[in-house]
Amino acid sequence: MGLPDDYRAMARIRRFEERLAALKDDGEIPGSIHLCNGQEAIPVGAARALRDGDHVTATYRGHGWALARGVDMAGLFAEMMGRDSAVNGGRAASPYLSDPSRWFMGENSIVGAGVPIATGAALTAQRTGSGAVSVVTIGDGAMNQGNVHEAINLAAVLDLPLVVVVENNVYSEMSRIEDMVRIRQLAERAAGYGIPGRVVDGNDADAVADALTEAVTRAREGSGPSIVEAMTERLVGHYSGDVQHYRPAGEIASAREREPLARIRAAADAELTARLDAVDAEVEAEVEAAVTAAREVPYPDPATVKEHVYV
Amino acid sequence: MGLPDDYRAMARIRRFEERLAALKDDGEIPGSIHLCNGQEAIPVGAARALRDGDHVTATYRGHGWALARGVDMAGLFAEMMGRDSAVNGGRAASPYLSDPSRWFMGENSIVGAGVPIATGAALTAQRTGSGAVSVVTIGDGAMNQGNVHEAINLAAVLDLPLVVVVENNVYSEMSRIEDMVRIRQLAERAAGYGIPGRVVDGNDADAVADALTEAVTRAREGSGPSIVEAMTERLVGHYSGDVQHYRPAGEIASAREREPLARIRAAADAELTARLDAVDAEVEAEVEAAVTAAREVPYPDPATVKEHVYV
Amino acid sequence: MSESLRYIQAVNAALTWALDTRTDTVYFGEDVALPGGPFGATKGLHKRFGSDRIFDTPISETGFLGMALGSAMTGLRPIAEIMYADFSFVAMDQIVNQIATIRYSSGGRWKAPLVIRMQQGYSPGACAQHSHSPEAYFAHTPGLRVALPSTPDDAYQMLRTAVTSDDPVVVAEARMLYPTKGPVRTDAPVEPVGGARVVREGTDATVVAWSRMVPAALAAAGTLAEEGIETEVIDLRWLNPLDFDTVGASVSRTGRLVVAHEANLTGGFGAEIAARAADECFADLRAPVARVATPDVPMPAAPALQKAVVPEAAHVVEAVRRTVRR
Amino acid sequence: MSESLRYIQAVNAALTWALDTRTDTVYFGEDVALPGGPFGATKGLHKRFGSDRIFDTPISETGFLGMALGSAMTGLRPIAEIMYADFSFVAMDQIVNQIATIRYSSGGRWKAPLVIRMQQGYSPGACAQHSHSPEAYFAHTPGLRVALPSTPDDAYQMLRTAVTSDDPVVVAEARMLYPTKGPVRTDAPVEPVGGARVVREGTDATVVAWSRMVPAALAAAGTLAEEGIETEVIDLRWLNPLDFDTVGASVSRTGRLVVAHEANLTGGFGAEIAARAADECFADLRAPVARVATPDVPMPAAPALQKAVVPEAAHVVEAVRRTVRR
Ligand SMILES: Cc1ncc(C[n+]2csc(CCOP(=O)(O)OP(=O)(O)O)c2C)c(N)n1
Ligand SMILES: Cc1ncc(C[n+]2csc(CCOP(=O)(O)OP(=O)(O)O)c2C)c(N)n1
Ligand SMILES: [Mg+2]
Ligand SMILES: [Mg+2]
Repeated sequence: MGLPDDYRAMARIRRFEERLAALKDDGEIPGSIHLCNGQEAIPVGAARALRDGDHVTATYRGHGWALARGVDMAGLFAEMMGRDSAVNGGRAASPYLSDPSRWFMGENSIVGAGVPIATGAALTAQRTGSGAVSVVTIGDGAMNQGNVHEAINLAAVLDLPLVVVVENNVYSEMSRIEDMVRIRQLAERAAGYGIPGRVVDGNDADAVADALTEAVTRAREGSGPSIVEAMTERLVGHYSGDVQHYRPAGEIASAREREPLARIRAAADAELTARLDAVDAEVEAEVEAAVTAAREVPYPDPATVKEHVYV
Repeated sequence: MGLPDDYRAMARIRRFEERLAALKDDGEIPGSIHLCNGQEAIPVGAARALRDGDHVTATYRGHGWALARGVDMAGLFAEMMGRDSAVNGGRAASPYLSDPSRWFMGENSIVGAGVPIATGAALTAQRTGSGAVSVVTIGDGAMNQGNVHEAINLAAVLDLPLVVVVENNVYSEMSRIEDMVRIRQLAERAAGYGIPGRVVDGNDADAVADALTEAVTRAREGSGPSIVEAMTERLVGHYSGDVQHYRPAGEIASAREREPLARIRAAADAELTARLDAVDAEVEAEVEAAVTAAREVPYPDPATVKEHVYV
Repeated sequence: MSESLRYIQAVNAALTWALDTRTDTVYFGEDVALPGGPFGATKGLHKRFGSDRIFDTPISETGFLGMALGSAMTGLRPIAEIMYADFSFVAMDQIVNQIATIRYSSGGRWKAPLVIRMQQGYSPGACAQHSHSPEAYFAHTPGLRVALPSTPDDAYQMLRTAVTSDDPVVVAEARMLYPTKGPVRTDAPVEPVGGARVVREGTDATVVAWSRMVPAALAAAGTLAEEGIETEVIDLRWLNPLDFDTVGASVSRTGRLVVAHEANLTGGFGAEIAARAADECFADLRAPVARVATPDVPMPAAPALQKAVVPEAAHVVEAVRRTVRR
Repeated sequence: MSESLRYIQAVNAALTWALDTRTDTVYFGEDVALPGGPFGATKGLHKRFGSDRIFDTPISETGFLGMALGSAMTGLRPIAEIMYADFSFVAMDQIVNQIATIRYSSGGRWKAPLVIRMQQGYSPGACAQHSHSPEAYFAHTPGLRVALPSTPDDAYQMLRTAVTSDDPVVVAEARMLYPTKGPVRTDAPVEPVGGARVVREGTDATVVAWSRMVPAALAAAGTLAEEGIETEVIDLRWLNPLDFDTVGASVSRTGRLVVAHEANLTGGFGAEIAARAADECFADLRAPVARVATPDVPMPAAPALQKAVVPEAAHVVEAVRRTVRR
């Protein structure tokens, strides 16, 4: 692992999101989208700590997690285009998609609701002795939702193999986290559940991988859940169409210097730069091919609309 | 304050609950009742830190708080008898009664639900500059309910004059708190909200009064909420009819040595003992008079059943 | 073979059957394991099946209903207990936005074979927060199956059906019926989901009821028979799937319909039955469709007031009389 | 005097009026203060009224709806915003067990003059968790007033009414109607709670609708008129208090009833209207009562699928035709 694999994995996510934004502007994406530009190092670093069979539960900002865990890129585009994709047949779209074949429990567009669900995947792992771990990612603002509190304590009491990743990107929609809690780091809450809490640089895939490996190993060994708070920044709006009038001047510009891809680029010598350029070109081609393939996917047949309400 | 006033205040509660249990056995109380025998020092100590206009929100186990805050004893008996009491006209009964004239926001029979409501009383105090404080009491088990988490953080962020009293009586219904959290003291969670948390001997009215005075003063000064965890023990079942098969042999017996009234009795010299005996006699008379008065209250008129759904 | 059991014992028997015959089941909730449940529904289960299969949770309904969903999605068959139906409101998001939705929204890629067991209804002296009959909220939520057993046998059969269903099922029992005793076919094959039942045949009027109102409706039918009014009583049993065919067929014979439930009148599921009849049975109806329900008030605690609002057999008798006279 | 405003601007105007004329009002919710709300409903309010009167909360709906209740009980007149109606499910306990109940259960000793403002309904591409129309859950909960404005003027008038009401009011706006423009009587006196409105007179059939289905019903009436079918359209406006008199009077003239709403069919509030008609208007009804609603599926995100389930004017046209032909 490590470079340039991580770079490629992150570039895939970045390019996917950028392309998605363009498709949205072109009217090819019906619903609203929540992009993770700038946060790519978190799913990519986390993925390094995971293996097949480990479940991931995410939020509406979960495209990066889906890609990092191997969900088909063309399928994701097609799903978000409202087409009859192999992912969820167009029923879920951008904020609620899932893929059992990649153990991707799904995004969720109810803040915090994924944590109790992820706790359930951890329960299954524990009761069946599968050795699997359940990772759930939420945002900073979600830490103030009751469902997260209940689920983390529940997982702690039952020693469930759960890892809660808090992607602290400073904002919940248009509000700053410092206005929503009276603590410095959200990981401080771990002590209140009697579990480990750790803060990492969420723009450094290696740091994320290390923290997740520690937390995942602990969970696999049956020592219970933990919280990893990954500090990062949003390079784009909360959702498509967010004009970000609430962000101080220069904030995004300076964030661009700290974001994971720019960092690698900044530290790269000529030889590496050349390799990264090559990776970018390949990623660009992969993404374009995925968009082309997605456009081939037909729209869902209205006659099927009542299917799948029940088994 | 202090002895024998506290003794009297606690004895009133104890005797009230004992008499209530007897009335329940005699079939005079229709619904189930949740008694606070053994926990009397908490409301009594807390009341010393409060003044008129300060709101109190409690749980179904809140008879002691109602009495400590001056709600009419006969009215409470009548309410629980299902009579047309001046308290709530028989609509609330034992687990959900309230009295605005005594700033008693009410009990609540949904675990934790009183904390958000108490936060609202604190908001009013803050916005109107009334200088009032809002005190809410919950049990140990309630700390795992999402509503409590959300409300405490909300109060912390808004610097609301709220004091959360956690009556840790070891059990939530039939489950031990040590099986429901992975921490030693529930007050440890205060740090996760960036507010003070303190543990006190809940069987010592002076200790409770001191802790509450500190927390209430802080709140009144605009420095925000805090948590006071009062350690205590239930001398009776969770509710009327709880046979307590789940409690280890001898647990209640040893608790009887630590409970607030027994303590004072144990430390009392002959002179004090005589005074306390006199207090007991007066309390006994007061409670009997209240029961008699309550029995005079008619049952509610069925014709009024649809009144008060709306203003 | 059939045993005579109380309703609550039938629940216990069904849960024993579930944990015994289906190794993928787990049972959790508050005070269910060591204590055996506040009503004894899980008595003896922990002793027999151990902490791997049945365990106590913190007071975190949202947390453990979400846990039920996630474990059902990944291979378990959880049965989660909500002690009182009233407490389902603290976990409504997991029920409505998560449990009911995941299968459809994923395009059928996940299933959620789980049971949410609860008990509902008023009881003398219980306050508004312990008296709800929330079945209409669940029946208005596509993706959920909704079962309301009214007899010990159905408490057993329908709960077993719920456990074997691959869809999420809310089983709402009737607390007031827990002491009632009746024959339970403990060796019957597991029934498929759904199906209303004609529990008394009659020619003059159809009464559709569920849960506690079924015995009330049967008692009413007895009284009415003495007056020469033959009432057909249908135990709806399942609100989802809704077996309206059985209702329609009955109304086509009787021409008169009364719906009875304990939940508040306005927006109660009785409205759905009446609405279907007003559409599908229009030609057959010979009288206005009557509803018997608790009027639109939160449940008062005082029995003197409860008596003034809680529907009983007498209300059904009165409604059928009115309907037949038209 | 009347201004031409968009629906969302009318909401903003009503909130400005509330904070300006009632010093006891406070407004809170997520991203409502500095950001001005995700849809701009609270634009400019923080600048004008300051943090004492309008402030942002953490993502804690249960916490801040409970805060609304407690502050209303103690003298404030809070307006709490739930960003999407779908999120009300995370706070359902505070709505059903607390806010709706406190006045009754206390014997009238407390009141809860608060407003829960939300917006509801599907929109193209929105998933099931952002498309709910939960009005039936609220209308089945005694103690709550339920308002669903369908025009800019009602968005203004009904929200002002809600703010001045001494009972808790859920105001559920129609997100899809936010851009629609219309005259708003900004100087009209504040109306009392309740009241349905006949928005088009007709003799052949009555269509009862609310929220987004009102403009759809009016469009349908226009189409039907071309066929010589005169449709009376009633905007129900308030589900609680329910003004059935207006509905009944209309049905007594037309003899035919169609109810239209976007919420799922089964257990939707349309069932209540149909049930009342099947009882109170039985003698007047000359055809089966028809309901137009979203079939019983969670809302799919793909527009191609949404089009197959979301009710529009064409569905109303078709239902009225069927009804009139009978
Ligand atoms: C229960 C609930 N409340 C409110 C919302 C609206 N909402 C969607 S995303 C969001 C902000 C979440 O912030 P955070 O948890 O920090 O995640 P981020 O968007 O920054 O990744 C809010 C308030 C929601 N989806 N669910
Ligand atoms: C939301 C909710 N879940 C469950 C219950 C049932 N219940 C009533 S009291 C109780 C135990 C509460 O324990 P604790 O908070 O320690 O308070 P205590 O009874 O010990 O005073 C439970 C689970 C409830 N009333 N509300
Ligand atoms: Mg964030
Ligand atoms: Mg306790």
